Amino acid sequence: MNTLQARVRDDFPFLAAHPHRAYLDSAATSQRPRQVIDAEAAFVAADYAAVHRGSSMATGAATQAFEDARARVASFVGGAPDEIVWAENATDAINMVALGMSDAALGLGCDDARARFGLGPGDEIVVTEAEHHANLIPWQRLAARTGATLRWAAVDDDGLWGIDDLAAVVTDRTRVIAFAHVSNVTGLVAPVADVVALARRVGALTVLDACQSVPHHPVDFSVLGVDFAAFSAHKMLGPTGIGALWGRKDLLDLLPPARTGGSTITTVTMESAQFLPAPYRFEAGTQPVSQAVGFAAASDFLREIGMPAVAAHEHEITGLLVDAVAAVEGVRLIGAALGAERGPLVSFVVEGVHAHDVGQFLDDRGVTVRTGHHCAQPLHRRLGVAATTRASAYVYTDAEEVARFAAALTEVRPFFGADR
Amino acid sequence: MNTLQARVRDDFPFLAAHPHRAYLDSAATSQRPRQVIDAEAAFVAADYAAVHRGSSMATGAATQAFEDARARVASFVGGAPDEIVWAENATDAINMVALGMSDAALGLGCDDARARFGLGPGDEIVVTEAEHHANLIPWQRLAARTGATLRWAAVDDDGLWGIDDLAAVVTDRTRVIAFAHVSNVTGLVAPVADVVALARRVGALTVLDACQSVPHHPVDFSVLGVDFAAFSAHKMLGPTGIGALWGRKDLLDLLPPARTGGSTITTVTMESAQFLPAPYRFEAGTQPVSQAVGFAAASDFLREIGMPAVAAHEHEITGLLVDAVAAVEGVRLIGAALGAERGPLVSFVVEGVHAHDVGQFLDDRGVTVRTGHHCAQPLHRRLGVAATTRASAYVYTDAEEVARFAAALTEVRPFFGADR
Amino acid sequence: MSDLESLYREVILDHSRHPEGRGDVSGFAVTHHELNPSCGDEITLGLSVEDGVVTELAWEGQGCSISMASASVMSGLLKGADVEAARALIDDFRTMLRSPGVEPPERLEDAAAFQGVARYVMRVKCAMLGWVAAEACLLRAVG
Amino acid sequence: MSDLESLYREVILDHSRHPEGRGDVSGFAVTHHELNPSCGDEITLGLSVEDGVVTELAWEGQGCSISMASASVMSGLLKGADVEAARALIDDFRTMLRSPGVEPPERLEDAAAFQGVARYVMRVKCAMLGWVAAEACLLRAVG
Ligand SMILES: Cc1ncc(COP(=O)(O)O)c(C=O)c1O
Ligand SMILES: Cc1ncc(COP(=O)(O)O)c(C=O)c1O
Repeated sequence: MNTLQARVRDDFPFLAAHPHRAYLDSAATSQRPRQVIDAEAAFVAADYAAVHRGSSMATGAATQAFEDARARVASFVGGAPDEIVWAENATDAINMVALGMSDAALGLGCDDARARFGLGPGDEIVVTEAEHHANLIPWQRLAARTGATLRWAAVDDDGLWGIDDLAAVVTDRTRVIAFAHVSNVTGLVAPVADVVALARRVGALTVLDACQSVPHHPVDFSVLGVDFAAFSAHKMLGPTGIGALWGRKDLLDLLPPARTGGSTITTVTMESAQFLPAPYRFEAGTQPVSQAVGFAAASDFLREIGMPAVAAHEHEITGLLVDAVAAVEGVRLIGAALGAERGPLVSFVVEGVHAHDVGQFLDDRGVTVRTGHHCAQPLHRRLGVAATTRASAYVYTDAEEVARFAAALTEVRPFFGADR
Repeated sequence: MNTLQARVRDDFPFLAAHPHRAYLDSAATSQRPRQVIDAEAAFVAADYAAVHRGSSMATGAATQAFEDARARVASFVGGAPDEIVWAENATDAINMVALGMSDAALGLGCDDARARFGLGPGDEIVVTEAEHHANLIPWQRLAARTGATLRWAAVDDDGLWGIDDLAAVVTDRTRVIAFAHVSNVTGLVAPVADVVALARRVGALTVLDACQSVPHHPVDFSVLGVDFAAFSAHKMLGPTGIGALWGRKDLLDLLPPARTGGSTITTVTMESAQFLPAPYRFEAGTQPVSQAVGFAAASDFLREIGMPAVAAHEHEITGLLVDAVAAVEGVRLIGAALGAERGPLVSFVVEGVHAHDVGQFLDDRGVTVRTGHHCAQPLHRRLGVAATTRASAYVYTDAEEVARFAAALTEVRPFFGADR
Repeated sequence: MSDLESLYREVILDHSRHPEGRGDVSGFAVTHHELNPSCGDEITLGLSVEDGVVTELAWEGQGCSISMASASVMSGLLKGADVEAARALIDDFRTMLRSPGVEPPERLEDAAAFQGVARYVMRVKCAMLGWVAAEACLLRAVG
Repeated sequence: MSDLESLYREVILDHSRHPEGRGDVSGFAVTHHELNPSCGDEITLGLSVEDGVVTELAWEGQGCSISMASASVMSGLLKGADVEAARALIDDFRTMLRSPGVEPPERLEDAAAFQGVARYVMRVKCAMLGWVAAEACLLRAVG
């Protein structure tokens, strides 16, 4: 464990540049190892050219690197290369599905697309009250565009939900169920198999927000049985500017592309355009080519460590984080019932001290955490707080960093006089 | 001139890695100087963190770098920082406008948005027959979603159009005129001032595809008077994975965001979301943060050379390119009437030899060009060819490279026996 | 004084614990709601202007100690000030937050304690929250 | 032999200039249209199968010398072949294009001239265009 993490830490220039800082904000975004930075830089310096356009050798080499990157990222999540669509980020990937469904409803795809994806009044979209805005607002907008109704599984006082809460709102009119694999606030791991079974029973599509799962433990979408899934490179040691939509090939081929442009088409006249099969129908314009190379390097980096080893390390760190928060009087751990069986993060409320002040204090003590609503306002409203503080770990996080966090946390209430 | 370009060439690792190759495909995508690669790498190694989220010092530094990048790119095109929206690429930027207008028509924005942007049956969208698919298909889709009609200015036998061709299809029902500043096939420079005057007369919005102009000569959108404009970093020495939409602030604030998610909002309930003013309303999810830093470095690099100097250098090279093509018997230069008064590119047809074979031959001679329809199928159909070959230049292109191209071009028809 | 102590001066912590001016705003002719979307801090401020003087002022809200203390300190400063002076104080305060290391003018009194915020870009908005609301109210009240 | 000459063997250039099998496809029971969207090359191929033998074959299309010559060479090879043999040839051809440097089987005859294409990934699709169309037709004709 410690050998893993000691070996790993050396690979991160950011960690070396900030030796006295504990970076506990990987759930927001992760740092990039030199292998990722170097892979992208080497590609740019020697092999960069237009991709999938023209016939030159330069284009051939760049195209091969680009498609090879797709294959490596695909296999990292148990997918085939043509099941991976590049996106700007995970948010973009979820929007591709929601916006594509909007267009299907408007008849911009084929008849089959309308039948499969076209919602209308009376149809229902189901999410949970714990969703990140990225997996909530696109569905609100889809409902607004089509006249469908948005429903949601309620969470309990601690922000948690179970399959029964979801089953309570799923009906025969449910056409889509969109939910996070792992919550970025509570760390709750969703009962994916149960949700998929429920969805299949009513003929609903499943869309998995896999932002907080793919980086942290082995994930195979084809085994999970969901229909679509979204994740981001920057949360798994890769570059910003790229994410991915995974989808079942038959569904991807049917979904109309909302964003259109060059490289997505077969035949274009002034009147209309015919689109390529997936993934190309969705990849309009020049793609994040060097970022794809970096994304693949990040997945290779994780694969080399081994995702079971990553998960095991993080499980140990998560236990330390949970203990650190539980140890301080007047600090409320969100989703306490989960114990350490959660994504590698703890969100908490310090009684009498606003989250911003908590974050500022910890920052001054050399501990980077995240404060705010973490893009989950409805969940925070339900928890009765405007903001929480979150500490999150990754493969490079070590016990010493958690100890620094734990020590600093004990000082917060005294500093602000909240213990008096 | 030569001193400019000799000094500049040294900064490009790709050129150094391929000393015997003439890279004449910059209209598709440009190479990145080490200043851009290094700026991004330095940011990633030392300052990377979540942006606009939380309150830590790390976040503060990253946010400042990110917003500073926006300000530099904005000033490069005569805009204010809050008039620049980051996009995945220029295609994405154009889609933001077209998809936002679709949502406005459906009533997903406020009433003012519907009045300003909401098209319906009887309304007209005008483009030209020479558009890149990125500036055509999104408008076809907008028309399909709203019942509006797409009309277009016809080009002549050589692919060129003038203000009269546009005026012939603009009516009182015209709501949008979308056109390329510089054509990526013919190199035609659009009469922007005339188009803007025409649009204002009928109350239409103007959307400028500035992909091939911003990289090559001084451009100030506020002076041009258009309403929206799109451009990509990767065509102006910057990274892939980022482009920008410039827009008039009052219009951007009114346009509904089609892609939704975290960081775009003020208040979110389970039922609905309120959006921030521009640019943030459009920047859903984690942005291409390090790419923004690279984009700004690219604009600094060009600014330091000076865009008038860039344009002057390219004008000279363009003259050489035009001469090279005109000198070979049996080679048809597209848009010949423009002479050297064009974007720095030449597209041409070699009689009796398919463009792919031309490209392959030149590639073998160490000259990288682009072959195909260049994402402009309707224009090629109008020209009566399936594909053309295009050679394009940039600030690093030198006369020696053009000479190599010229020499190789004379050999094409003999090699394929097309001169017999 | 550590950075943290210069940010959280004792006077700030005091004001955040015992805020001045906090109260019902429903009776005011002019109110303004200001939200910091990145953190959810919000304030609703109401004020009355009579004969060019800010005669009454109250605010409701929730947020971090910086935003609450800042609204509190501001309440004391603006109440009773004439409109011109109030506007000048708001300008001074904003300038101070944008000028790390520059000594603020004396008339800012207790508000000078927020000087340390200038070094924390992400907190400047917190400190400005109430002041921006006051600025908006003044604009509404007197144009 | 330079790379370019190994790509554009004389036999390929000959076939592209004087293509075999080019002709009207409107009379065929089974036709297939194949497009290479990245370059616009396209071919429409028609063929007839009687008693397990490809009795007739013709194609229309436009494209680069590689795609046209390849369709031409293929026409000569497949016409008169039984369906099994035709399929085996298509497989052989595809395998050759995916295996740079590997000697192709003799039965590919003139089609072996396309060996050099394997080193040009962006041209493999060109060379395959007609063969993919033939494969689709065979599937339609005999299942
Ligand atoms: C005129 C024109 N418009 C739009 C585009 C699309 O740009 P991007 O691929 O960066 O989105 C291009 C480049 O391919 C172009 O040349
Ligand atoms: C659960 C969850 N969903 C979606 C997102 C959005 O990811 P991105 O910002 O990369 O689009 C995040 C991260 O912010 C997340 O944690």
